[in-house]
Amino acid sequence: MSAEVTLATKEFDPAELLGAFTHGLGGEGAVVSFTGHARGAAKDGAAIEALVLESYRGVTLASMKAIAADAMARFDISRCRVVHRTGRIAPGEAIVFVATASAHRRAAFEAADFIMDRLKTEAVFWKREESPDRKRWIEPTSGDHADAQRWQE
Amino acid sequence: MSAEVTLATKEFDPAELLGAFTHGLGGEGAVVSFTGHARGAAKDGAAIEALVLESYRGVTLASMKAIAADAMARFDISRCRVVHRTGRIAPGEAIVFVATASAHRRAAFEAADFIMDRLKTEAVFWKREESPDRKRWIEPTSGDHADAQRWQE
Amino acid sequence: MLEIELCGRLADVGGALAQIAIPENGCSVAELFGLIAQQHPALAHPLVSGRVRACVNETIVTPDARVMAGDEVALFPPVSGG
Amino acid sequence: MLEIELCGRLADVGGALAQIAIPENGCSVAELFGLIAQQHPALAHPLVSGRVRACVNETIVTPDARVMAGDEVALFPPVSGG
Repeated sequence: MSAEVTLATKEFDPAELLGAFTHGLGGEGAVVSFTGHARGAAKDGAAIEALVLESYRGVTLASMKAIAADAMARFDISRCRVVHRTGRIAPGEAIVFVATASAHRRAAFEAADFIMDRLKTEAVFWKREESPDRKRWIEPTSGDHADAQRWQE
Repeated sequence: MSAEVTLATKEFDPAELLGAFTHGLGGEGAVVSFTGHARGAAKDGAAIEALVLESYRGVTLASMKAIAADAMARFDISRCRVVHRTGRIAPGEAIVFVATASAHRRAAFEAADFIMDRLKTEAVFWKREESPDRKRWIEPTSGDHADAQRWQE
Repeated sequence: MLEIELCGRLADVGGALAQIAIPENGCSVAELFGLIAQQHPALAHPLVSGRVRACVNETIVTPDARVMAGDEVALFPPVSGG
Repeated sequence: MLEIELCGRLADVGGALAQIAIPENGCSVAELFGLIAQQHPALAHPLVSGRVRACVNETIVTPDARVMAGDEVALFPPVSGG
């Protein structure tokens, strides 16, 4: 039973992370990964030069660890890996990587889904899209809140 | 919009597949992967020497392609990748890899989940666990059928 | 004679291939199942389970489909990938 | 004086740091919000939205928590990772 959580200040490679995660398995049958990539265009189609994520001291990492621990407690998973970028992220680069491992696939799927929903609404980041002529703060959408709400029973 | 589907006769590396899939993205924000690994022990705890998957001529690959095409039609995903082993698989080796990409994460999660449920119950494979003193055929469990049933509306 | 491939666990019961005598002008898959059960009694039990499907020339077919000498016929017990 | 870090979009309104005069024996977070609104009127609007949380010494706290000079205080607008 282990959760490994990292706040990354530089670009990371999701394939490498999946490789390392898989390498560390102890016989689990199911591995799910999610990677979120920075988009090159805003919802209105305007080009985005960079996504900038701000974090706050130890609180951001602690919020990520709390979410991972919740997932470990709630789902029948044996391992999870969470990596989240902070700072300036170019379009196409990975923002977040989540991997989960379990004996049977349902738990791995649900745990990864849960972790992402929680990261979207509760992880301590503030993000903005920057283009040459504007910057725009991004908050969780009503869809993100509805997704997170699914896990409340 | 593309689905790439492969029946693999040799060991493959899920991390490498995720890397190639990610490399081919065209700005999608969300990537989900699933990897199923062969287990080293049967449900009753007995050691398994190998999982053996039989396939049948072109029908197996056609069944995988039909499932991938259904997922492309049903969910708002732009790409998917499905790789499935056939033949003799040692414990720990990957049996199946599925990756999906979409603008928003819900579609990628659901499509990967759907593809796995369908592969479990509809892909044309017959599998058996082999140990020195016995071989045991594995059919979809009632849980697998219930999972697949979730997608019938 | 029709040569039928037995897939998965069916091969444990009947060998990898079964030779079945069928009418010269062919028969339906349902009739074929009856002939197999007669000529290879060990296969009767799985065939009456209703869970075995026939594949003819690389297409899974319904019981009313017809088979002829020269067709590539296989019997599929329940499948499971992943 | 208490130095308060303004996170995310709040820094657009009030700069990265706000200096707030507070009572010598400290005050509650709710009272602090009132003092900030008085002393930095540009921050009044986001603070009354009910969506800003206070973080004191690296812990997110409720409005009845107390703050003192020397505490590390930050204001968090709605967060969003991923």
